[in-house]
Amino acid sequence: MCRANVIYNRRLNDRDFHMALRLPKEFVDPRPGQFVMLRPAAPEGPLLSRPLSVHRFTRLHDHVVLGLLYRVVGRGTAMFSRWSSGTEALVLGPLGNGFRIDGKKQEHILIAGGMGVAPMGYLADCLRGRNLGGQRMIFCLGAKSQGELIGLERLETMGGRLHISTDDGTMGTCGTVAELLPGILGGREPEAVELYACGPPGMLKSLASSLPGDFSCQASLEARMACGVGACLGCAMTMRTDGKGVVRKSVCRDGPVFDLREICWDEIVIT
Amino acid sequence: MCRANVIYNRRLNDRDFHMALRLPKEFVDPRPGQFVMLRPAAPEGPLLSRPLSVHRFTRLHDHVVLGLLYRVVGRGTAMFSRWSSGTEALVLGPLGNGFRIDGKKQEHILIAGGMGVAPMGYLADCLRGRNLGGQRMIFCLGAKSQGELIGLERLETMGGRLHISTDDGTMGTCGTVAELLPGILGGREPEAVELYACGPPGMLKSLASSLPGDFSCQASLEARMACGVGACLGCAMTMRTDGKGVVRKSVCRDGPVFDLREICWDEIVIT
Amino acid sequence: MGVEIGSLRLKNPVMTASGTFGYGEEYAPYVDLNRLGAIVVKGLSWKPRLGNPPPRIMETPAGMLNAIGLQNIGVKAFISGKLPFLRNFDVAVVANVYGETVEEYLRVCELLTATSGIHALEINVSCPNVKKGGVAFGTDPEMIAEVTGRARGVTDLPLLVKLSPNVTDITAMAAAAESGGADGICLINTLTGMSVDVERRVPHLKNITGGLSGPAIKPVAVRMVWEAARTVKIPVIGIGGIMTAADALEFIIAGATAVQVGTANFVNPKATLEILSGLGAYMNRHGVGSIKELVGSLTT
Amino acid sequence: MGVEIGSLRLKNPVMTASGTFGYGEEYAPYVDLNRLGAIVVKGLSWKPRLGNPPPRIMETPAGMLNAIGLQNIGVKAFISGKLPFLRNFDVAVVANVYGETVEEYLRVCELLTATSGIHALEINVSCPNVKKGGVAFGTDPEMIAEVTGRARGVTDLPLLVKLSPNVTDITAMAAAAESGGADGICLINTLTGMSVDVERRVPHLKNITGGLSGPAIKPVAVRMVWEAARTVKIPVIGIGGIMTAADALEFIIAGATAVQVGTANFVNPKATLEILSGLGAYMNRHGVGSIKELVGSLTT
Ligand SMILES: Cc1cc2nc3c(=O)[nH]c(=O)nc-3n(C[C@H](O)[C@H](O)[C@H](O)COP(=O)(O)OP(=O)(O)OC[C@H]3O[C@@H](n4cnc5c(N)ncnc54)[C@H](O)[C@@H]3O)c2cc1C
Ligand SMILES: Cc1cc2nc3c(=O)[nH]c(=O)nc-3n(C[C@H](O)[C@H](O)[C@H](O)COP(=O)(O)OP(=O)(O)OC[C@H]3O[C@@H](n4cnc5c(N)ncnc54)[C@H](O)[C@@H]3O)c2cc1C
Ligand SMILES: Cc1cc2nc3c(=O)[nH]c(=O)nc-3n(C[C@H](O)[C@H](O)[C@H](O)COP(=O)(O)O)c2cc1C
Ligand SMILES: Cc1cc2nc3c(=O)[nH]c(=O)nc-3n(C[C@H](O)[C@H](O)[C@H](O)COP(=O)(O)O)c2cc1C
Ligand code: FES
Ligand code: FES
Repeated sequence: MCRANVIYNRRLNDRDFHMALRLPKEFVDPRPGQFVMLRPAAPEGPLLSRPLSVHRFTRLHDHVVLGLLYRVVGRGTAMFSRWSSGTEALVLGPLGNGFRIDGKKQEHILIAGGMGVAPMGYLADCLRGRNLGGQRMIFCLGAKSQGELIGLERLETMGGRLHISTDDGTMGTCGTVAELLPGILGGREPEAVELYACGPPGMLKSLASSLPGDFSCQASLEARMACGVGACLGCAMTMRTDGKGVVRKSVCRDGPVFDLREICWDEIVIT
Repeated sequence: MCRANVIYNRRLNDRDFHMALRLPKEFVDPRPGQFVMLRPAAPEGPLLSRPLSVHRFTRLHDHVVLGLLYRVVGRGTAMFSRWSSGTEALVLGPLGNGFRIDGKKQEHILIAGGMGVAPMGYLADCLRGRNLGGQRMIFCLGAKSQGELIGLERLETMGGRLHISTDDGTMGTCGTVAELLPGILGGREPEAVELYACGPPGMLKSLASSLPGDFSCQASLEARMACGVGACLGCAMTMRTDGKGVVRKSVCRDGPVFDLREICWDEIVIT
Repeated sequence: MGVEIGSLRLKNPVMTASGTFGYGEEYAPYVDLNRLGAIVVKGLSWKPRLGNPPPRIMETPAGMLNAIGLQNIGVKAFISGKLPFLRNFDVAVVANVYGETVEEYLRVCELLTATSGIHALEINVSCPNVKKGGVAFGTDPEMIAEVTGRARGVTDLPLLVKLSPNVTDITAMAAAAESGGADGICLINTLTGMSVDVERRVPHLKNITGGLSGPAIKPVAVRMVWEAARTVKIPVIGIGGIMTAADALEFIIAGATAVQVGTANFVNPKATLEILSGLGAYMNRHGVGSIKELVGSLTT
Repeated sequence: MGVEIGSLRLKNPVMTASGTFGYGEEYAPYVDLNRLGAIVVKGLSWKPRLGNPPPRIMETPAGMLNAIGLQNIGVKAFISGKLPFLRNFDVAVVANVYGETVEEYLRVCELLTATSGIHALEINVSCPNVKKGGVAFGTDPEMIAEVTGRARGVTDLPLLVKLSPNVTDITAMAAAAESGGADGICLINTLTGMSVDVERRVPHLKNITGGLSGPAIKPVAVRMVWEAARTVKIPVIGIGGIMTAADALEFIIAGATAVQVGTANFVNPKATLEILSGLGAYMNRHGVGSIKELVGSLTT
């Protein structure tokens, strides 16, 4: 648990914010796909910390800067949105197993629905930072409407190709991001591409069903969390095992990134 | 319940603060000795509002300004101390029966121990405002030490005589404010003077026992409160009745100002 | 928004909870009493009661403890001094009834039944802060059935029985009240709790223990309402930590026909009215024509 | 700071609560396990358990609901896979034991007794999230006495019994555990609660109901510890919403010999250590030489 200070907390649209936190240099470098548990330092607000993905990360001389992208959906995120420069926070992390990066792949397809763009920003940074520039990044971004397509400017500067879909057709293809996939994958070899996805469960589920059988996809899942470290077993997700059985894994410790094909959708609440 | 905005929230010393709130003009003029119930507008912080006395009050063209003086003693007041200019709050009030002002009295003796100075500031303003200038005000102020003697500058400009005591003798007489009383009352007629007191229960109790039998004193009491309006019966204090029996009165609705001689000290926790 | 509990017709399901709204007059400056579903007044006993010595309340995390000890002016003074004010309003008045003995309960019920302006009785067999009656009755199904049955015998007013959550099996208590002839069950009263001043090593309440109310207890209350509503056929009235319309809806969807708002009044005197308008907004948003469609609509 | 519970010697009274500290290793990066009074591991059953389907947790006002359903790797995998790590530390390890039947409890107890590195057993007759065993046993004094007595017969390890607060009379349960031969009583486990997603009209937990923990339940827990400590002669271990040293002191002053910290670990992984240092600071400030002087020091 380390103390952090809000550097800025900018509103991006009706309900999305970008927050930068200053953390002590002891905070270790996150891997892409990892997350933190965030709460206020003041003894107010909800009991439990809230999980947020690492969206950006910069190591400076005597401190580090953690960038978070979040959407106001309830009490905790509404409280975050009231923070201002200087507000003290507590951060536990980085937590979880992030995305696996396979240097041998030629193309990296990053698929984000809605707030799913949060971990993808940092994944893109890492892919670029690891000199995988020669290899191509392809971004598939989906949102309800144009106003909610966040992080666009940054991804545009990354040099990858950008596919966009909106539910209402206000930008890009009209439809969900999962519908973009077949078009993109057409003609590509499973061995040559790596897929990464993050987004609401409904999107991941349709992604799973539209994914050709020989492609795999690393998907970052969300679950309500209490501890974030594997101690409470509250964030369990049901996964298929090879032997056709099921097993319960902790999203915080065994994930949040799982093989999309492992997920047992019967027990996931699609909202 | 009305919405208020913090105008400023100044630290006076280690644990005391002066806060000014901007309130809509519908807020009615308080009587001296009345109080408000205060809580944050954001759904954070302790469940219950906290009672604070009206310390200052100014009616302006399109709004009013409420001044509060408070000491950080626990969770609620610690939260108040973190508020800054612009913070939204909710205020219920003015509540309770304040001090009775008898225009026929020639001298008004205002006795405050510690934070007891909060209501006394507004009482002094009102006494002056009611053109009781011809009559004299006498202030008896007690505190732990000089650093905690707050509101001094303002009272000095009021034109009344000022008696000061500190527990550690760092300013004025060494001792408690109750010990000042016999000296001040000596030679004065009960009919000519009115006494008003506010302070910790221990101080009020010793005041009660050092008060000559023919003097009465209006004392403002404190009790833990939930509603502030007489509905919960949580703030009950045991009072003596004429017929030697006891009755339970609500500090919020029947008080907070009571005749010092009515109070049944057996049931009051002296901390 | 109208709901029925036996022959009691409420214009909406939002009532105030006993002991948290005084005799109505305390909140009249803040709330148009005509708009409430019902006002449940502070517990009434035959004789006036001084209540417990102070301190009587203490805040706890998301809750509060109280040990008022049923301080009240007595049923006669209520009828002569407080009821006339309430008669000015077009609102159902429910009298919360308490006795140290079954006989005292019955006397209070009889007198209130003979009085105009009382729309229902709520038998309080669940106060944790009194030595006799109260929760001592409310943890024993036979006593609940007896008090309810005998009250039923002396009144033709709608009869509600308010239950205590401090029991192993709330369904047994609910069934006992139903068998005794209750028209509705109110739950929950407060959970018994305690809080210690560690600096002075004394309890925060003079009474040592007190009743826990507020948001902290809501999950327990919702669970008990859900269990009770599946057990009895008479309406259940949900109480416990309701601060917002969403809280009220949790109870209604779990099976409550109406709700009572307690501690929330202290925090926000207009809580009842804001809950009411929030219920209306929810019904519009979800295309729900009658609140009754929501009662027990939980899909499990 | 040392305390004794039967023959179990703890270097200080701050333990972790079962199910909130994993198998110790999860929190080892944050907490020097050597400094803890004891580690109580996640509930162990004979066979591995999948636990309940998700969603399993939900936050509530100042608390949380959980319906983990005793997911665990089974006692054998614990002994081979998790215990070796814990043996590296100089800390008392307490195994929380669960069974669907009395026989299953006994088998788990026997195996753990035959294993080195286990310092005490904690019989969980209070889990609200399982169909058999758990709270079904913990609400019946005869079952408590039977499970305890038979466990006593198969182990010479210090035997703790963890009780449920979902009962009318906690003192009867505490007395039953004592009569069965327990060396200490742990209370409380979680209160059964429920929470509703009003937009979708479904329970937030797949299991419908869950166990309520966290600060919200502290007043109920302190009250039960106080009642139990006045009833039994064996030590009582206080649990429920302890976040700070002041919270721990409430329990100790009310009669607890030691405390367990649960939900607080989630909020602040260093909670146990901060509580420990806070206890030390309190003792210095109040001139208390031994924590035992504080146990049950409440003046009423
Ligand atoms: C590994 C991980 C990474 C995440 N990264 C981001 C991110 O970068 N940006 C972002 O906006 N959101 C992210 N989320 C979702 C975010 O945690 C929730 O939106 C947030 O917890 C909601 O809290 P609340 O108090 O505003 O909502 P409420 O609905 O009031 O919260 C109630 C409870 O449910 C939990 N909860 C509600 N929604 C979710 C959810 N979708 N996932 C997990 N728990 C939930 C809360 O944590 C809390 O315990 C992430 C979730 C996980 C698990
Ligand atoms: C009519 C009235 C007027 C007051 N005016 C002032 C004022 O002008 N300035 C000021 O500094 N203080 C004043 N007080 C005292 C002030 O209300 C308490 O200091 C404050 O409530 C403490 O809250 P807390 O959360 O910081 O403390 P905590 O101890 O954490 O509070 C716990 C609970 O106890 C109550 N409580 C604690 N101490 C007191 C107390 N002394 N009196 C009443 N309730 C208490 C709190 O309201 C809360 O419900 C007044 C009290 C009353 C009754
Ligand atoms: C200060 C106070 C006084 C109460 N007095 C009574 C009472 O006289 N009779 C009664 O049946 N319940 C009484 N209750 C219980 C409430 O009516 C209600 O059942 C309980 O507080 C739970 O609801 P809440 O969480 O909304 O407050 C009282 C509660 C409080 C907080
Ligand atoms: C997620 C979770 C899992 C739990 N698992 C167990 C368990 O396996 N066995 C047990 O006896 N108690 C279990 N408990 C109960 C706790 O040990 C403790 O009694 C309860 O949470 C109250 O303490 P707290 O408020 O400090 O959390 C669990 C509690 C939580 C929150
Ligand atoms: S959040 Fe506790 S195990 Fe994952
Ligand atoms: S605070 Fe509720 S009656 Fe005084």
